[in-house]
Amino acid sequence: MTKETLIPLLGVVTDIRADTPDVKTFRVEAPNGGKVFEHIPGQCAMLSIPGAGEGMFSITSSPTNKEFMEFSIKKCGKLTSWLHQMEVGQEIAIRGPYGNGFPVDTEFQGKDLLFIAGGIGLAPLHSVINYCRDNRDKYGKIDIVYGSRSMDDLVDYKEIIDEWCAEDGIDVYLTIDRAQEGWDGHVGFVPNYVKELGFDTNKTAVICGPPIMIKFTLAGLVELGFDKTQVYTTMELRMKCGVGKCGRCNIGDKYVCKDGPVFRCDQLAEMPDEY
Amino acid sequence: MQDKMIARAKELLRDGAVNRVLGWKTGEFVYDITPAVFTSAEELDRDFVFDAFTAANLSKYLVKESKKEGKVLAFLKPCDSYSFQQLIKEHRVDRENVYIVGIPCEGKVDIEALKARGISGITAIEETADAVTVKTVYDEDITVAKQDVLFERCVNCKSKKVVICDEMLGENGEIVDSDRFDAVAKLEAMTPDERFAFWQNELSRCIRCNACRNVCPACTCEKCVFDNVNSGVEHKVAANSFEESLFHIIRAYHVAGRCTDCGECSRVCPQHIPLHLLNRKFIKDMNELYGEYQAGADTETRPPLVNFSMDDCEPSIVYQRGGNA
Amino acid sequence: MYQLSLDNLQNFFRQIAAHEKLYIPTDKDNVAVYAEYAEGMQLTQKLNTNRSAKDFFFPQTENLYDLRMNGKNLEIEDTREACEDFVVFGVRACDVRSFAILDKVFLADPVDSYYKNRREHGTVVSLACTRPEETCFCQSFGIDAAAPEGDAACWIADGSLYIKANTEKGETLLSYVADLLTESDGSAVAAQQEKTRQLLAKLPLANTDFEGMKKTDLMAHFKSPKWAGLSEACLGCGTCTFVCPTCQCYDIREFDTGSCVKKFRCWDSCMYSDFTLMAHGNSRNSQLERFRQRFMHKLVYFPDNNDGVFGCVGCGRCLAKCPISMNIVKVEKALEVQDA
Amino acid sequence: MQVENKEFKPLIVAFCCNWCSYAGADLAGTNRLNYPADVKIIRVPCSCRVNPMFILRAFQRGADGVIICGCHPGDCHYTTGNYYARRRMTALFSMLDYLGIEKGRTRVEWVSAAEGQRFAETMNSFVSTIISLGENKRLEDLRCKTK
Repeated sequence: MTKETLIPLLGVVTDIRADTPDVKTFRVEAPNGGKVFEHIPGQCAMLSIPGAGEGMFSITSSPTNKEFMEFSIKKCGKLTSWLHQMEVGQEIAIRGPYGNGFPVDTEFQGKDLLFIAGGIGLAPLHSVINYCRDNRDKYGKIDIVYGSRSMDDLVDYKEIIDEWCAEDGIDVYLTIDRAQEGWDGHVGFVPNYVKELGFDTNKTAVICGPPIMIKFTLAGLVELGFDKTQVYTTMELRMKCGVGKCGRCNIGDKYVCKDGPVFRCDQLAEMPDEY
Repeated sequence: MQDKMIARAKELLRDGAVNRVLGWKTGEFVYDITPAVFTSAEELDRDFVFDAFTAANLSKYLVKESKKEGKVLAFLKPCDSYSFQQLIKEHRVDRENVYIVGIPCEGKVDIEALKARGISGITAIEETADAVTVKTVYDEDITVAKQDVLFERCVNCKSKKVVICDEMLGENGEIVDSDRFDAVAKLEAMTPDERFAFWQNELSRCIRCNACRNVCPACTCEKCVFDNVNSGVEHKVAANSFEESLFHIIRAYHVAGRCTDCGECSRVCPQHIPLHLLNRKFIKDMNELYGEYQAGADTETRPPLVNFSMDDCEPSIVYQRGGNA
Repeated sequence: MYQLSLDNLQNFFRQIAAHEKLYIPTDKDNVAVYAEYAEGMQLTQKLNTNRSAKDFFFPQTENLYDLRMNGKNLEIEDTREACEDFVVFGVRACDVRSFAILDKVFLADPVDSYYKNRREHGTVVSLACTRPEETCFCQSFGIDAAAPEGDAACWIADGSLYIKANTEKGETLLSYVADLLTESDGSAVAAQQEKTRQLLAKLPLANTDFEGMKKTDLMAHFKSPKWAGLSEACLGCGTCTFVCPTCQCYDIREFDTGSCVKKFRCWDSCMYSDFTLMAHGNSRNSQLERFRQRFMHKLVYFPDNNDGVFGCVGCGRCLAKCPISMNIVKVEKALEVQDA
Repeated sequence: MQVENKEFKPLIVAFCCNWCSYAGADLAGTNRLNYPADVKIIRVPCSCRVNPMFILRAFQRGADGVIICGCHPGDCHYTTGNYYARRRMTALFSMLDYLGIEKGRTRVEWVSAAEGQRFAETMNSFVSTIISLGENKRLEDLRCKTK
């Protein structure tokens, strides 16, 4: 972790990709090349720009990537608007990594994995999916269900089609909310699609997306016979310090920035409903 | 008076004229009284209190309470009635949802003033018409004249008259000739350097807890400029003397012409900053420059800062009078 | 234990101040405040300072670092100033214990270096209470106001100051004033402690028992119907938070000076409506939820994470300062009734 | 006693109403009338657009004096805006005076679109007042003065 917990390090934006009309992916490297710090899948970093503020973003690249980190960021506020305007070569302040990350080396090992994402919710899962692809022998079958409002809003569409779909042992199911021209795939909301697909219950599931989507997808999985201990999700809340001290992301006896953002759904059920 | 109030509240509840009662609730040690809503006769009998320590102005709660289902009974002291009437003027409360029982007030005792006399370890306080007797764990039995331990706002009471009510319990009082502007005049008579030193000392104690703002019955903005992240002044802390001044000037300015001088800001300040002296300065200025005006005294007249006259004085008058350059 | 005549108190302060910055509680504008010792400054007779002592280690505002942007280049500058050794004299037992609670937060991994730095440079000299107030309930948390902790502890009895070092820092402090001190058997202290403890037992809140909170589980407290009534009068100001010696939530903000952006941290209050406000919404929209968070944190969440230690020391400041007199004791009593 | 400081270059913020005073400033410019370059003009729709916060913020950001210029009373483009501004500024200036801020650091002047000469004279006189008052020390934010 950044040695001084509150003082950031410098990072340079070396590549910017426009994924969708409102999502861009930023590649960040240390000023002298290489990664600013190491991380595990599911962890976050605090990015800041003077004058625009500071915000917590999940690291979308896999830790197996040794050259850079990537962040897929949706434009929705002051800081993210600023980030969307910047150009390659921009230096930004970055500190982290924060959070617990996914249990990729423990609970996930040897399991069949089911990833379910909605919209920009793919960002935190992107890291763990690619980590699993890079350590293919450690995990069983991988299923990915991903949905978005429209075809244009599917983040990393090219990578999904060219790489994920092409790989053996990975099944990708895409869906969009409303039918549109040029789309011959599934149309409908993610929770319903998951129920239609009717997965085996011997899998470990990971959900990320808007709160409402998480809620209904979890209910759908439970309907299919999944136990809450088999389902993981990752949350976001207002955070300032990232190290469990400023008190902002405190829910029950947990701090989302330190004890989360990854929670198993049975843990969530025991926490006050304040997220 | 407390018994009369409870009896009347019970009657109104029983008759269905109101479905709840806004009043004051007893605490742990006589003086720590909390505003509360009562819904039953039992609650009233058990917890309702009205004594020398029921100082909180209940009007601000009516902004929210009057929007709820059914009619609420509110007991308003003279000060509170001014605040309430001002809120009516600003269309912040639904008058028809509030049943007001006016209650006379002879001033409230400031526990801090009692403690400033070295009284501590209070176990009981007994009240008579013009004195309070305090018992302490140090086996003391101290009697103090009420007049000596009243809140500043009560010492300089401007009016004992309830200006708006549906009924009055007890006899309504009259507007009082007060010396409330004397302290302001005293400051005005100082040199600017002295005034600057005075306010620096006072305002430097501010911890920016926002109690003065949040308690103020005139501060009813949905979103305060000091909470708005886009205002550029939303900082949560008075980092230096500039921000202290900024906050308190703007706070007082924003209620200028609407402040009824109820004194809640000074009452709640944990750092004992005489905030009412800022508000009173505005009131005094406007009285002198634009004619006597008492916010909350009626619902028709226009407050001085949303009004004008062709022959108003020029702002430079500020630098011409006083003569303490 | 050592003894020093109160006639020598100014010499005592003077000699300490010659070595390190010394802060003592003194009277200013009718209340007690900590102030840097200056010649002739008198120790307050009041029980405790208006504000808590947490400022010494966790100030209301502090600069973290500066950011300067020049085109695409960014410069990050650590602007913290070197911290000098300092002594805080006259800290009451409750406030001394509050430091242990703040330690649990700021010294837990990852360590907050800003806090740690101050903590290492500070020497805490406590002072036993002799005239507790009705708002005091430190005994509910196992704190003995007559035997305070701290690097060194002091008692004032029969015209003398008694002092005892508890740590190495305390010993160092005593070495500054060694020539003023004489050995004492501490019998005057023991007598005074006895008297204070009798007074403490007579306080109105003497029997407040927070342990009962632990009988009910977290979610039952969270879902208690009592919160609505308890929070209905809450104004949503930050008074309780800011006078509290153990409240530690903070905000990190920035101030644009025109030439650089200063990142600073400042106290924040979970009672404020924007505490959890995000671009897409707020997870605690009502004052009920915010009010509940503050007390749940102190009485349930904090003990859950810290071996049963409550996030309150019973200093009574919030009882005295809350504009509407709603406080942790009333909350505890209401929740307790629900359990019964 | 203020020591005359030849080095002192005051920073003056002038809020000028769009319809009269800003045009007056324009006229002063086209007529090549001199007034100090220390005056930074901010155009506002009407003098009553000036929120007291603007004035305080100007001081925070390093202004040594703030002047508000609007149409002459009775000539407001919006009929009555400047009448309200007159009361508001009177109240604010009085409060600043009450807090011990030097008299004269703030001013209100009415300047019409035809009064280029008056605009220049007003600015000259205000700048000299501020120079005699010296740097703004009582409403400054030290953070904004560090490099």
